[in-house]
Amino acid sequence: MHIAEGFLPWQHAAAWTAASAPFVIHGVRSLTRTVRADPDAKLLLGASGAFCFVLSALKIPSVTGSCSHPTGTGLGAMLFRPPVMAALGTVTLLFQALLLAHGGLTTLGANVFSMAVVGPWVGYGAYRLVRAVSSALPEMTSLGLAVFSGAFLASLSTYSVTSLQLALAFPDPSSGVLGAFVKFGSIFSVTQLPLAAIEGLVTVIIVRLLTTA
Amino acid sequence: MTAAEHRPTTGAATPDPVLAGHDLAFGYDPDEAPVFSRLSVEVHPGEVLAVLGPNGGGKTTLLRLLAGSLTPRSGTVSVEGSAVRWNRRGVNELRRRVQLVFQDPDDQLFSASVTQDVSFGPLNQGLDRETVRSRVAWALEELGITELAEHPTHLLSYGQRKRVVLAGAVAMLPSVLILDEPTAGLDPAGVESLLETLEGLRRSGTTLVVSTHDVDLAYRWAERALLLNGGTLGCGPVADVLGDPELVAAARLRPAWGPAAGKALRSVGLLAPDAPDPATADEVAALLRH
Amino acid sequence: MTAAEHRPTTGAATPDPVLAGHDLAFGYDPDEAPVFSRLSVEVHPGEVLAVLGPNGGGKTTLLRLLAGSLTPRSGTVSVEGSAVRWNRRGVNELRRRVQLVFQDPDDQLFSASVTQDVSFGPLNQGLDRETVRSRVAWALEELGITELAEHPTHLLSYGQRKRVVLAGAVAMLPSVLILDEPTAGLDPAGVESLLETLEGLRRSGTTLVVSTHDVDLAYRWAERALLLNGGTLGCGPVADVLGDPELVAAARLRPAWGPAAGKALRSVGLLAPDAPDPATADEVAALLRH
Amino acid sequence: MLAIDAAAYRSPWRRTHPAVKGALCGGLLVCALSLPVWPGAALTTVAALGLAFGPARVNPRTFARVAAPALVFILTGAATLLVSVGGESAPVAWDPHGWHRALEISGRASAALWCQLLFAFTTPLAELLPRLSRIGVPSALVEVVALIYRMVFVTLDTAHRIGTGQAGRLGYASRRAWIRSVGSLGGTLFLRSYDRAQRMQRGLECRGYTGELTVLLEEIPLRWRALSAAAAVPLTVAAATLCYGVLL
Repeated sequence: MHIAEGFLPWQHAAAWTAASAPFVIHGVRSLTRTVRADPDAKLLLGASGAFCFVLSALKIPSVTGSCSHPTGTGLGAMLFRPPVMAALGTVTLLFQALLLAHGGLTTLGANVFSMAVVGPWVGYGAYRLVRAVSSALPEMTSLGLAVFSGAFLASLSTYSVTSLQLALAFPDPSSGVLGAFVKFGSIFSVTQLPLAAIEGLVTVIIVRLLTTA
Repeated sequence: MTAAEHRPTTGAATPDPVLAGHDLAFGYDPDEAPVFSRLSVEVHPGEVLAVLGPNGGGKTTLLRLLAGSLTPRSGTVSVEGSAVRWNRRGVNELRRRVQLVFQDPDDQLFSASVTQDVSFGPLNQGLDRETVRSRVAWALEELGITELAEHPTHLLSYGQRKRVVLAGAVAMLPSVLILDEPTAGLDPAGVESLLETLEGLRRSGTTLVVSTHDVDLAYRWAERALLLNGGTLGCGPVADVLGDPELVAAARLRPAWGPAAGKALRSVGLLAPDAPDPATADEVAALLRH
Repeated sequence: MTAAEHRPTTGAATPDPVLAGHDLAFGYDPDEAPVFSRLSVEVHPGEVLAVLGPNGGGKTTLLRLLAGSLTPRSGTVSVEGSAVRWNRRGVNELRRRVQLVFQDPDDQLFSASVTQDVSFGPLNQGLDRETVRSRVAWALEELGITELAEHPTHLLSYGQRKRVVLAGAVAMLPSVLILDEPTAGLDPAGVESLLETLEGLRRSGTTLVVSTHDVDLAYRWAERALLLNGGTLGCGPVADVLGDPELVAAARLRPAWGPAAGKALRSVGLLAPDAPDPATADEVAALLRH
Repeated sequence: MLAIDAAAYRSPWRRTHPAVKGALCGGLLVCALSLPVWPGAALTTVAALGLAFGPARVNPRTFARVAAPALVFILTGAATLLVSVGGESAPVAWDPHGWHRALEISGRASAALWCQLLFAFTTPLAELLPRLSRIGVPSALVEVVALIYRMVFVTLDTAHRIGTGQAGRLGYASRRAWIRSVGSLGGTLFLRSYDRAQRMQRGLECRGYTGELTVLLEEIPLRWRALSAAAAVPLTVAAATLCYGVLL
């Protein structure tokens, strides 16, 4: 669920861009540092970025019988770490805006904040936490639980942030930002909660394939 | 191995087709001219139908239409006598009976191990684990790759991957197996060994539709050939279609040695007018010495 | 188009090789047996050398060694008389003179536009922008794809992408162009048109090394053939190497029609003992009628 | 494969310098966001759609198909403004001013969307990305982004083929099978991407690659007359809107 071009008032768009900027600049710095230390990493980063874009274009089933797309933020964070994901996620969102009209250019900052910053960090944090807590369990169970939580929570937090961004921009006349957050959140949660669970399952299958191959 | 023993049947009254396309039209881009329109084809039970033509001539498109992986703009596809309905259920019904194997095996391999990959189709058919297990074992046996069962797919050679993908299709027990350029990328020895395997499948009752550029191969293996270049150039017994130099040239193919040599040998009286064309260089040599 | 006009030169005193491998040994995995050891090969200026053999026989490995894309375990590669030193500078010197074009064009196309991509190699050679621009224009012209200059690479067909990659190598003006399976995936008409282009390159002085499975193609186009299956099975003029049924069988290849028909025709006295083998079915037919 | 991308290469404006199109579409975007919705957004809409379907010859059907998901987002988002929650009389109630706000936001956002699409439909990324280094983006990043662009198509193609293969084996016939299929598709794509990067490394090394992906950039002259003509459009929209405000 990308915020479309022009949907946020320009003050909000500018504020979210400013909020994302440090993360993206940090990500780009660590990316260029990696490339400078090892020029061979360039092609790998290119392939990884392409993977992130295509992953978010795959179709997954949704409750309504139609289909939707995974965010890929959790998997990206677990594979590439959140700082790199901030850079790759931004490129993915830019390409989505210009190649698919998913999300806009002025709203890029807001979308980056939810999908390339908060989602990856929450997913990565959840993954590390569950991994640590479940270390007593068999390896595959622990990994599966951690990956599911990471992907599920990354997806869910991404949509929560989007709802919050919309709520801040359009507070409810009687109940303010909180009421608007509940309003946007409940509209999206009908579709996004099951989608987050499906994305969690899909991610577990992906990681299982990657660990056995 | 050669199709000589099968050929006489093509002259007989044709049985009901197991798979047919009628007046098919298709284009990838709605704003552009279609790849073809009003294309019809019939596949008879138990035969090998070769589809030949240049790249971009519509071979792969036709195969994908017949296998339900593309929906025609107009026209019908019928399997075992009943027309396919282009809804989810109808297409899945078609896919149960007709399996398409792509040219590049990497397009169809996506599991960690050979057994997992081959069991993908049967599991999706909703079969119970025991049946799936025996289907997989049988398919691997049929393809001669039982020893690869536990191998990881990414360590297989190109030829082995081709066989695993074939096993994945065969495990679904289709009536018709459609193969897009099955011999592409294989070395000649690999081609021979694959043909033997496919011949085994055909003997056990599978109908085969095969696209290829190799006129010589089609000539010695298939019963009938369909020449395609944006539309049907010709369709019929291989000797008629591939023996016609003009048709072959129109399909931008290299003429087969067999018919050319056969024609020359007949013209000098070294071959009876009704005898079949030689299929290999050695047969030509034998006729000459004779 | 046919190599007939070039063939007489192969009998003459061989000139100094432009590229040579001597006693090469290589293995991908240090714990496993090498792909080959003590392999030697010479490439003469201006010739077409065909490298044939089964999949896994070491064709691609040899081509990569000769182009400096792999480092041999032992043995030497010499280009224009001087042995390559396996440091960065030496390898770069080799790559300036010897260009390898991979089988899959997507392994070498990295840029979104054709002109941008073709300019990559010449820019790496340190040429100034003006020279690069004229090199790119010339290479596109040579490959017959000038009209694609402004096209995005991802909207090109497979055959077009193959030509763009070739143009990228040609633009570097190598002495030797090494092509891994250049005709794989092309239809017969595409093969013919590519051969014409390559023949043009050869006429303008480029030496070609080409790997293929297609014995007939090697037979009618190359001067010399190297048969490879884990080691050299034979190397010499195509008529000698590919005309030897035992060698061809050892390399798991399908015998060429030409030598087989030639042998048969000679044995019945229709062809003089020293006349070249027929190259096409039509030539056989003409000889028979004659 | 991607409708916008394919259309951008066919666009008659393809050879126009990206800065010119940037000035035009960016300027209109600023109009849509900063001017009063009436008549600012309306005039922006007229200008953007008129240019798209007129001189830029964008196919309206493709344009509509691409715009649909964003429009759905805008309309659902705007629809939430029609109701208010947590009020004193009822937990959910019609907001009397909701209509006005919903209309305003959907008018503004859709006008902005047309500006974004006008730019995307006329500017191939291949001609935009290399120029980013001229405006100060680090060249290493520009090279990686250009590589991502190229590899997106190779990867999309792979994804499409594997997906078709899975569908042929009934991989999307049930929800369970669907999840299994997407999972193995995603994993396979990752492995393929990794493999592709390694093979490209080898392939480019043969072409003299030592870490820099330097290419010859096709020069597109930046014509000042074109730039000023492009800038004139948003300025006219802005002037007309402001005059309307002053006069009424």
